[in-house]
Amino acid sequence: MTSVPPFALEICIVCVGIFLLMMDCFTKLDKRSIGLAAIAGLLAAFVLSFLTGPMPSHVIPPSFYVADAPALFFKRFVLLSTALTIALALDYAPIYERFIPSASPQAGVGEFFILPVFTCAGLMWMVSAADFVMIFVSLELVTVTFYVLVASMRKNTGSLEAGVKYLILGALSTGFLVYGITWVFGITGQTSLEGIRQQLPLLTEGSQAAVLFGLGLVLVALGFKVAAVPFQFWVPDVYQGAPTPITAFLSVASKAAGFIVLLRVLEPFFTISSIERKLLIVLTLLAALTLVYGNLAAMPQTNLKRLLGYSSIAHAGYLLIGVASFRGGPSGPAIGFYLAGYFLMTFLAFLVLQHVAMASGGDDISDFNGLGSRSPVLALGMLISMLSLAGLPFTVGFLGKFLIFEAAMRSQQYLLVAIGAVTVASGFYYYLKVVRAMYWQPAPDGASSIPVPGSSKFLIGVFCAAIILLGIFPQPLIAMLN
Amino acid sequence: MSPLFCLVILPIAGAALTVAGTRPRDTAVTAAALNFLASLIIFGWCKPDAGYQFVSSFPVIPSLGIHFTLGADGLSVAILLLSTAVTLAAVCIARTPAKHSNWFYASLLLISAGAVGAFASVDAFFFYMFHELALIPTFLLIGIWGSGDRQAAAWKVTTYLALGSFILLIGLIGLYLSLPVNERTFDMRRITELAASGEARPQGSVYLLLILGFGILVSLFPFHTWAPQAYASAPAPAAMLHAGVLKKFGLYGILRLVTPVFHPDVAAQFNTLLIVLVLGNILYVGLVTISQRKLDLMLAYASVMHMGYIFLGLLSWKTLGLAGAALMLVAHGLSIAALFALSGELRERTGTLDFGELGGLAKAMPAFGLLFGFAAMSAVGLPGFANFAGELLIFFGAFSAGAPSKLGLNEFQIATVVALWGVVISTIFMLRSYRRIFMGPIGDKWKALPDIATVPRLCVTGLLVLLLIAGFFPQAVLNYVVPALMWP
Amino acid sequence: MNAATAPWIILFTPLVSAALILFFGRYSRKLSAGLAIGGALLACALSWWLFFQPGEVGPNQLLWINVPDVLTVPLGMTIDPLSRTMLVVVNTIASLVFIYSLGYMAGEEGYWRYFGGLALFLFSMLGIVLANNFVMMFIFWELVGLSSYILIGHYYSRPSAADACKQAFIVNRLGDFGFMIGILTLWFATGSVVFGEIFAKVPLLESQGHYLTIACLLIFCGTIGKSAQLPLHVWLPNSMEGPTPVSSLLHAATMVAAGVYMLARVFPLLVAAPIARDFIAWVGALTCLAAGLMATQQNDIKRILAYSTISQLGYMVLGAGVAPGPDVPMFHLFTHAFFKCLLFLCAGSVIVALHHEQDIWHMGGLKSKTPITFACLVVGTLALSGFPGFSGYYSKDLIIAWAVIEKPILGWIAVLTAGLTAFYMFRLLAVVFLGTPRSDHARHARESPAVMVVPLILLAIPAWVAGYAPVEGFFFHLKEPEHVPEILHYALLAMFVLGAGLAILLYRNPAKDPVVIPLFANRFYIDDLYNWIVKNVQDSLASLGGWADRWVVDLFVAQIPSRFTWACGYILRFLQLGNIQAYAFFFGAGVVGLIYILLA
Amino acid sequence: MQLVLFWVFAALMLIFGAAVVFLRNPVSSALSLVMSFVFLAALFITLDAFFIGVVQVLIYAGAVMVLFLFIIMLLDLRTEQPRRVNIGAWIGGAFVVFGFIGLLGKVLSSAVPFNMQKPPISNPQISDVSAVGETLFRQFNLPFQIVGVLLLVATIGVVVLSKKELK
Amino acid sequence: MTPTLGHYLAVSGLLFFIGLAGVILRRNILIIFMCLELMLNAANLSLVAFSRYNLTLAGLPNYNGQVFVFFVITVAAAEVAVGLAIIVALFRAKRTTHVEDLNSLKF
Repeated sequence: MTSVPPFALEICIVCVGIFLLMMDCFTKLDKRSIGLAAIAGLLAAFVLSFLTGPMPSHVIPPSFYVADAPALFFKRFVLLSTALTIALALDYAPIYERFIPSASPQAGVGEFFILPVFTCAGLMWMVSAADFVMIFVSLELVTVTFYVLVASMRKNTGSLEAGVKYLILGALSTGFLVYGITWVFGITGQTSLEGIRQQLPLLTEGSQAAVLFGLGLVLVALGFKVAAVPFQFWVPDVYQGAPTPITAFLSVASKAAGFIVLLRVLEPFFTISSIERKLLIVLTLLAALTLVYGNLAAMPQTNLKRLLGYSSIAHAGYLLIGVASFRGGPSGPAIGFYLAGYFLMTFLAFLVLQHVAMASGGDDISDFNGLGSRSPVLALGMLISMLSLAGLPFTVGFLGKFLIFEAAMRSQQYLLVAIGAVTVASGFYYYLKVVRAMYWQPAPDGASSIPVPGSSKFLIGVFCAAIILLGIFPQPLIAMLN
Repeated sequence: MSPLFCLVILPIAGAALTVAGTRPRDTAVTAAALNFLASLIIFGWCKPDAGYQFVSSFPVIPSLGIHFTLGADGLSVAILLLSTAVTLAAVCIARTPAKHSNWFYASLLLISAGAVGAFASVDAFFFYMFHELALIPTFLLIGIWGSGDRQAAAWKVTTYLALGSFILLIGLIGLYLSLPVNERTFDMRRITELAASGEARPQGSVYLLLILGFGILVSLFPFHTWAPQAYASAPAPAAMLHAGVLKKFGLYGILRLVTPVFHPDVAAQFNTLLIVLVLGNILYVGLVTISQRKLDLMLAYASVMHMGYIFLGLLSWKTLGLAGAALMLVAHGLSIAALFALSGELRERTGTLDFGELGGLAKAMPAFGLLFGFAAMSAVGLPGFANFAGELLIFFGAFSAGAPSKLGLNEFQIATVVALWGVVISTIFMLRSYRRIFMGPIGDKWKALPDIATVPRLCVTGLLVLLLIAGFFPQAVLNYVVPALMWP
Repeated sequence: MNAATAPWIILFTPLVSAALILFFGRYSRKLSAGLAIGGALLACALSWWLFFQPGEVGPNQLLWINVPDVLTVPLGMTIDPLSRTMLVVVNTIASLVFIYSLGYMAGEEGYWRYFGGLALFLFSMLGIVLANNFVMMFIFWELVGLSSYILIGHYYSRPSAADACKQAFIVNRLGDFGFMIGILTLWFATGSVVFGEIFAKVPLLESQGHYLTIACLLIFCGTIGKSAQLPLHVWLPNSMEGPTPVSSLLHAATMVAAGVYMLARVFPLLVAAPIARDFIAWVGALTCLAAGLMATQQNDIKRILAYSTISQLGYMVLGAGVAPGPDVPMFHLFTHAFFKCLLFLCAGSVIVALHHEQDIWHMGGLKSKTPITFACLVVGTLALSGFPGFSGYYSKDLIIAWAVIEKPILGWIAVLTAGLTAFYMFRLLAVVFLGTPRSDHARHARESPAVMVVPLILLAIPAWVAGYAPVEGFFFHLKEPEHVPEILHYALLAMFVLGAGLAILLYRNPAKDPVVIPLFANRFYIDDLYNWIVKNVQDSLASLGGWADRWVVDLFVAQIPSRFTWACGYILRFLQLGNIQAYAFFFGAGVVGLIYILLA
Repeated sequence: MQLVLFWVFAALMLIFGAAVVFLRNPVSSALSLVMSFVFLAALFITLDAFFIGVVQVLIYAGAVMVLFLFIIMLLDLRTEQPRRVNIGAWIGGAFVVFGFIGLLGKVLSSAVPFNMQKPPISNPQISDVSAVGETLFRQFNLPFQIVGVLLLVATIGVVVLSKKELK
Repeated sequence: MTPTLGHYLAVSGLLFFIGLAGVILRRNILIIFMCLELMLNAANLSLVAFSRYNLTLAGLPNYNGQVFVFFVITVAAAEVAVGLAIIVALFRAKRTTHVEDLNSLKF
């Protein structure tokens, strides 16, 4: 059986993107067909990803680009999440259209479907990157497209404000990233992670400090990407302001890619015990702060999109527990599983949120009042999503947390486990606030039932089933990660 | 496929069907009735001293030693029977609410499914998972269809139990990690074996985590404050299921995962502390119960108080105490379910459970008064009801527990004496409430109250008959239970 | 049928009646009464039959609880002279009272409840009599308490009755508290709960210092509660709120005597614990005296009899404390059962005749209107007061004689009480039957129906003759004390004459009580003390607990943590200022902090 | 000589850099930025990185700065009105900056090779343009491609964001 | 005397901090953006210095560093383009480039 080299996937995606641009430019097709074509292309690449063979080393040196199992897993992850983002965007297009200055109907909507494809390419490169240059460049590709996507609803000041905030803080973190890479490169003379791993044991104590300085700055930039406290400030604001599909995309794909890069970057440094010790402190602290801040600050929120922003920080905290739990054996699979679960439940939440927001004109929790009777399907979807986010058993969210905490206990991260326990309880509080609104509260006067298109119903069904099935039989996913 | 699977899947299927839109009450009653029948058959089928039976296993995360394993021994089938019986009673007694009636019945069935699944699980991981399944239905039941300050109660019980079960989860992980590296598993049978052979030596910290986790779930003092509020606010069937069945999860868990696993010396380090807590449950909560002015709160506190006895039996680490705890666990489940059923009925009729407003109701509702009297007497631990046999065994077990002390009485014996005083206390509050509600002159507005309807009457009678059978022939239950407690 | 199965039938017949009454009694009054009386008669017949079966009956038990090697609790029958006699007494009196109830309860509502309760009581009482081990005895001990609760609370709509039944149950449970600890201590030392096996280990127990003494005292707590000894006597007078037949059967003749029966049952233990016996004797004597004093100032006809019961029970307990064998107190129990039952039934007859009037100061001059009742009451009074030739004379004097020999102080207390007994009984007699009627009801009183009068007459006979030597020899094997001081008999006679004479003199025809002693009338204020304790100690503690649960425990384990968490969240969210510069600053500060830690 | 040049260039670069921050008029800031970059390019050249120096001048001074100025003109930004001084920001900024300087100083002082003199290049004849090119196109080919995509995306993005009316 | 690596790094560090200070202190988004450019360029200076001082085995500067500078410049240019576009869009919508006017999303 013939196999395609892994890097063909990215090429494929870029080609799809360019093809879509041409389509947008030179045909008068309905813009929705662009979105559908994009989804088709992404899904085709997803299928293709199962046909990939080993990496031919003569084309791209493995010190730049790795295509190991996690990388492949996350490529698929990214592909699917992009496809879903575009699916969400298809539903969101009418709203989007209202907030862009277009001369003709549907003008400018095409890019809304096409840019995520390029983001997807960037993300895919990111998860394969094994060299700081690669990391920097692919990360910037992702970031720059996100700047555009976040700010693209130009007539909506919220979107613009979010865009500016993301831009300034993103650029600031880029500055730190570059400066950090500079130092790591400067001391080790290497940009590839493999090269750095070889150089690290040779360092004197003084130069170790300099490497740590650089690494710290890189950590800051990646912490920004994954929304770790205290680099999370952009998250709630940007999530709230950005177009809903983009928020979902940001919170899932961008975070996932951030985490795999974080793991890859840290991995060589764990081999040096003096550095490892310090990293342990820093990671533990980051995880603890992130857990506490994300969960606690989410409690008083009333806007669901913003709440999901804080929730995203909170989940970053749990994932950081996984990152900080490297001592008891590899925690990568646990993180991968958690992210996969997070992907399912977050997308489901945004899917429902988007429909409710489109119907009721707002995305406050109070807009969900009485959803249980207004639209049982949406309510059920949201219910399952919230329960999974809260970490209730028989959902994938619980297993994710379980694996993370198992890893943490194995690594004797008892402090984080304790904080985790408390924050899980507070998590119940704010996720159940949504459930309460849906089922306890009466629907506002005059609220009619919300129509849900068949495709969305199908998606909700698939997501619910996946959340529960993977919550009971996670083995396929776990096997894929190992 | 294990017949237990059908026991677990029936209520879940029932819940799914009700949500999908079948006639909720009929579906729920059918599912509960079928489940009760099934558990009866399994109860008859089970050979008490043959260890786990009906075992079927399905690998879920083999790399972590997690399998979806169902199985039951004498102890499990006894508790399964309790669960399905209480479920049937609860579902039958439920009054179909106007709002979201399908969710109402689905929630009830889900709570039952959680409990049944937990009691039928051999794998500690699924044991835990099934219990948590009931959390959200409880939240919905209290929040949507509750009474009084239902919102606060729902929040409290949910976050509290979430926290408790999370502590428990951490304890379970700790237990898991204390097994030898290549033997790590969540299979309770294997864990017990490893502990018995000395290959696994779980530490005191794990013990404390497990006891604390289970303790919060069974409202161990001082972590009991969620319970009264929740039970008082919950609709009657929910309170029945939660107090009668679901809360037994923690005690059952201790019987399965703590007493057979930990070395007595490990446990002994914490005995004094835990005994103080248990006495807090019995004495302090007992006193608090006396001070209650409303029936629902009083019953809720009473159920918290009785947890103290069971805990005492568990702490004794003696077959006698454990057997007593197991028996009491079944008995308390039945009696508190009957009591909550009646208090719910009473609320439906009178609209109030305040002692000050009620009085002399036995005049208007003699059958109701009689049933309530029976249930109250069972809660008081009167001979003839299984509660008495359970308490008796617990007292015997606890009195003979612990190391001999120079002072004459060791801590367990002192605790037993104090716990016996608790029997007096529970008599006081139960009889007081009976006096205030059913005795004395009847108020004018209650004179026309109709007596208890047929369905609830049959339900409560059924529960009481079970209690009486187990009370007259405790050995019948013990024959099932004791072999399960005789770990290698 | 043989001697082994008979006790089982005796025991469970009343239970079956009770269960049938519970399910079907509501539909027919006759059925309820019939079932109860039929059951009682069957049990009565069988117990007489059993009484004449010779010889020992071998092991005769089922295993109720059996946890191998640790605890075995059988349900077993003890068939020995003690239980045989007691069976006969209980069943005979019960049958009579059941029949009497037909008349007394005619027209009352809750017929099935009443007869169901009686049947349940009979079952429980027989269980105590037949039990061969402590746990079984405890089980029926509690069930007796339950039936007493049901029967006292028969008129539950009356607040006083409702309170009384509650109090009776709770006070009994107080006694049971000690009883159970006693059982536990005995089991802990001997590994068994069966009487025979424990008695076999008495030498072992004796070797353990005061262990046995303490155990016996704890066991005795059961008696204190059940037999209404000081200080737990308060429930018995209040229990008079129940229907009079109940008072006569439960609260005079049989149930309250269970405590004494139990002491007789465990006599081998008591013998080995002299200190405990001393204590028992003291409690008995003091109860005897105190109750006698209280009785002198009561105005309710049933309450007078209730205090008299307490006083007589005190005699029996005293007997258990001083006599060399269990037969001495049992003999008094035997005679007392008849005459006290008779007295109560007479009182009941009077009460019915006066349309449920119980205050003796509303009675008077009934001698001619209810002659049979009067005659029976006189028999009962003489028996109770220990008038020579009547049953009480033989049994009570025996106890007093033993007491004077073994514990002279207690003996003389008992003698004094005998005088008090005569005084208060003749007071009752004089006020109720002599003089002139003090109310309309009394003026128009008529004799009770035959169904009530016949049992009176039937009971009057044993009340008179039960103490005669042939009867006594038939049931008991008494050991007459030697070296009884001669003066004792004269003293007792003098006390009787003094008491009776004084009473007749004082109470021949006053309109109200010429003697007022508040201390006695208020029962030494013991009831008030209890009320005070319940109200001010227990209920205050409970309220404090209730307050603390909400404002301390809940505050610390739930409110404060959750509010604190929420507040933290509320404060933390304000870090999210919305201002880019602030974000940049926090970001920078985070970087500095992170690097600082890394480099530290 | 080199040291003198270094100090001159460095000082000017820093001064102009500081001017960017402290001048109120956006145009002056932009021009200071250009100047700062020019001296930065000069520093690059003192490090024998001629190609990078040239690129720096071309791209930054030539393209980026023009862009900045265009935008300033387009938006018609005036001199910033002196608003009330945000003391918090100043203290915070000072804290962060000096904290950072302290940390960097620590790294600089503790790390050994920092007092290292400039080593001679073994073969000064090799043109750094060709060397950079070699490295870029051979070794760093993939990132180069990605940057291409990045620029494409940026182009699209700019159109999406700034076109007055999308057609 | 030639300047040492330390000199270059110190100067570049100072430039970086000037940029950082500007980001924190200035209120005009455009200026903040310029300051961000300063920071990137400061990093570039360090990179070039490192590449010049840490020669490869062949005795040549480590051109990897210079290539990285090239990438940084390119990316920065792209970022500037997009960033300025956003600023223009913002100005069109809100007639302001002041950060303090951007505070509708908070808490």
